[in-house]
Amino acid sequence: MLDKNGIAKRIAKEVKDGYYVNLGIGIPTLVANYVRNDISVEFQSENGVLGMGPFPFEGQEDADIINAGKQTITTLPGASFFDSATSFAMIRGRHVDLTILGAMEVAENGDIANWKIPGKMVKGMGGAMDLVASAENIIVAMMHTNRAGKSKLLKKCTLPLTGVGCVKKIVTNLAVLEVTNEGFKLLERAPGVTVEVIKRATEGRLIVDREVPEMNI
Amino acid sequence: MLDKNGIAKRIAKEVKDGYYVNLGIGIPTLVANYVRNDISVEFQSENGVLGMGPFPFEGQEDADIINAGKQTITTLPGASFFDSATSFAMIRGRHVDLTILGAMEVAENGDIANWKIPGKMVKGMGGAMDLVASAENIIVAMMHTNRAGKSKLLKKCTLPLTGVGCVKKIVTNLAVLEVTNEGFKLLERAPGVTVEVIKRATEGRLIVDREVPEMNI
Amino acid sequence: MIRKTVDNVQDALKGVKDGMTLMLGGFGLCGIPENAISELVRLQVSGLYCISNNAGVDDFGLGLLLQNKQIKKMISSYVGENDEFERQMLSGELEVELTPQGTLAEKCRAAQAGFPAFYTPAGYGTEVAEGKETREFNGKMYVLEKAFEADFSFVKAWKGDEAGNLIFKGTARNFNPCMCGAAKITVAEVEELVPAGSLDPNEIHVPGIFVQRIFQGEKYEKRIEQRTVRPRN
Amino acid sequence: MIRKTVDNVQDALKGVKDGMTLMLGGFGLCGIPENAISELVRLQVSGLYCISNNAGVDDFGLGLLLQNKQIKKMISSYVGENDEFERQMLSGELEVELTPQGTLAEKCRAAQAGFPAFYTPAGYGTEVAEGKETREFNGKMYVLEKAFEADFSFVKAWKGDEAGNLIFKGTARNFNPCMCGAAKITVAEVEELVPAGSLDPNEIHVPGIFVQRIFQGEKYEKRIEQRTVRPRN
Repeated sequence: MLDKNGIAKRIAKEVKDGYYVNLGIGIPTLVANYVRNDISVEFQSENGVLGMGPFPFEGQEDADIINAGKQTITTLPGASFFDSATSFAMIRGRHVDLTILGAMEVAENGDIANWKIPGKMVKGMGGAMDLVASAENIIVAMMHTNRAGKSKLLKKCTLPLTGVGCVKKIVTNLAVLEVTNEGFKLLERAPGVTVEVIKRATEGRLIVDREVPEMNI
Repeated sequence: MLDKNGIAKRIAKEVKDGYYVNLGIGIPTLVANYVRNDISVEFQSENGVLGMGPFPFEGQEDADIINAGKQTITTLPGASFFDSATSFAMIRGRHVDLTILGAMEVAENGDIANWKIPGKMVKGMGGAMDLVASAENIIVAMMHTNRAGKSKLLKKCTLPLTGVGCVKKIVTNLAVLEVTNEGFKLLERAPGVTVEVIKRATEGRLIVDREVPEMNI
Repeated sequence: MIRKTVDNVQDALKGVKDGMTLMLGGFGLCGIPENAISELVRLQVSGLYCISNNAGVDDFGLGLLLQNKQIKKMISSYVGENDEFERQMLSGELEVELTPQGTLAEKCRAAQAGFPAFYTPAGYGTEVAEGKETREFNGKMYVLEKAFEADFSFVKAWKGDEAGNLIFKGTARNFNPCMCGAAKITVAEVEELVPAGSLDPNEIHVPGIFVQRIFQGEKYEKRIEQRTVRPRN
Repeated sequence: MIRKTVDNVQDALKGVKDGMTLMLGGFGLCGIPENAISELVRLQVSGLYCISNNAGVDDFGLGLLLQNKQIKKMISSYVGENDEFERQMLSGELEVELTPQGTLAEKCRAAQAGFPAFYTPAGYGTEVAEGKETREFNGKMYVLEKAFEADFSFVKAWKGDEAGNLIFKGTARNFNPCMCGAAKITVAEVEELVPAGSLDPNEIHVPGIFVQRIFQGEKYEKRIEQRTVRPRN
């Protein structure tokens, strides 16, 4: 079973040379720490920066240079700043190659819910609806089940949707799954996790059509 | 009767302090020469410059700084360069206060034709269709009649239209006219031109509802 | 050159009235029109409709207007870093219209550029699209979204000149450029106001034609919401 | 940093084939991709659909492709500073689709930004709107125009860096920024190619994400179409 860093580490393997990547808040943010050093990747933040670098050294924070999580950041050589309309032109126009974000629920048809729980304070969708409606390559990073132990991989989402039929891949603490026309196809197991455990934790249709290898992270 | 410079001189009086102005090719270009010195005006050219100045001194031409007529120009303090989409955001978004352009025909309902003569080589509308469809304040500068002596102020345009119901004012070699719901309202006569002469040169409905003063230019 | 300078924030906000729709630039607390917000507080205008990506924190940014109960409705993509916001929203005192961030930016840009409406894929199949027209283009579904209509737009830039030309710094640019010229009157506040001719015409982010009034802000606190650093070693 | 540099114009144009749709930046002869055009001539690709505001003059710019009969169709707002153009058009060898200039720019920007279509007032009630959907918003009529679909976009900038970031000079900017990222592959040629990190991230006009290939052009003639000067005195 993986922890959050494990999930981030596994997802980092999906990041290929030459990719522009948008990372959501939470586990996705950790992915940047595990991307191989020998490939070229640029991180986009929807508030208007491409080519984000690490956090600044203490004392070098600049209030005018933040990421979408409102954290102070730095930029790398080749970076650029731009306005919000241009930022979403990058996203909507499919210039960003990979979007990694968290979710509360994913359905077997690729629907995703990650912005609203009825009855609770709703903070908003931020850029998530633009990201999921536009990206060709969306990976969801999340725990397989919620705190109450209930599956987050469902036949149908119960929460208000963020986008429809858009999720392509899911990496959880238990498994790597692909969203196919037939349902969640199990691609890999987390170290030490059996197919049986994954089956029990998955409410939506799970397809196990071959020997499922253990992740190599 | 006015010559081209006279028309430009009369139109220059319509240019008010604080106006952003787009000048078409031909007589409209001459308007810049007659705008009062004590008011602030900025000229926009749709190829991407605001704050155009005079032509450069010989030897100071820069191939990268031209106007929409492809002429080498200079810029004044406060000028800016921008791309074509932004340029037409200025025009379509009604940030340009006054558009002055030439015409082959204007109809009594404000329709304008100035880009195409069937059977002749058609060069294109350039930015004219955007300008006339968007501007709130459009003045047409033209001769009252064509070379064959036929009126260019018509009941209905005969040539393919550039825009519908958009012209507000017309300044010709004979008169200043306003486009109203009832037709062309005669506001001023050119020096030495009688109402009778204007009537004969105007095919569309001409409204003469008061003593018509002579232009003061 | 058409001069856009006004002497101070009071002159810059002349004409702002109760019940108006305002656009305010910024992302989180980054690049927000601090001086205009302070003056809105001082003016005590109320019943405001505010278009802004976020709603500030309790004691800074739009949070100051919330504390003062001057806002009737927020149109934002992400809110609630702010207890008072949450209280007012849950009690029904405050209306909130949540809009996807890219749609929010483009509704501003559409207003600026004279487009009445546009089709975007964001929000299709979600409650954001409820009651809105949807349409297929090339096998993909889109939602028709309308341009904003606002009375004032308050933006904050780094440098500006007398002609209203603006230059932004870093990610403090964000929504500010899209909001220029997107309301009837655009008011820009800048950290440094320079004479016309001081800025390179190639380097201007927003041409002055989109700005009606410009002034140099008295003071910028530029509060940091999430100070994150890494150790030196 | 994702490197976009290619060694030369030959590498930059790899994959260009007969019958493709190309976007070409520039206004008149100002800001045109001179080196890409020369290479298109050398490659002898034909049956091209060219989206470009103008069509060059007889012996420069797109006129060179016209002389060579490589263009099947021009999509432009203003053409015919060019005898060969006129001859081919009148003889029916060359198709021409005339589009209002602002619509042309926005059809590029829509393709870049992922908008399938937009409503513009330009051309309403004229032959440009024939066969197109029209619609009223707030009492004004608009025409629905579709985003362009192109294979290659050739743009010319002043400076660029290895990451594909671009900066333009003067009015040579024109259509170039709108065409970046508006085709499947965007090829930028620049007068000066600098290492990543040499350009101020605040001063970049087009972020490198919109550019797939960049190279330094060997030579720029930058011909002036209408040399106009005033006397010194």
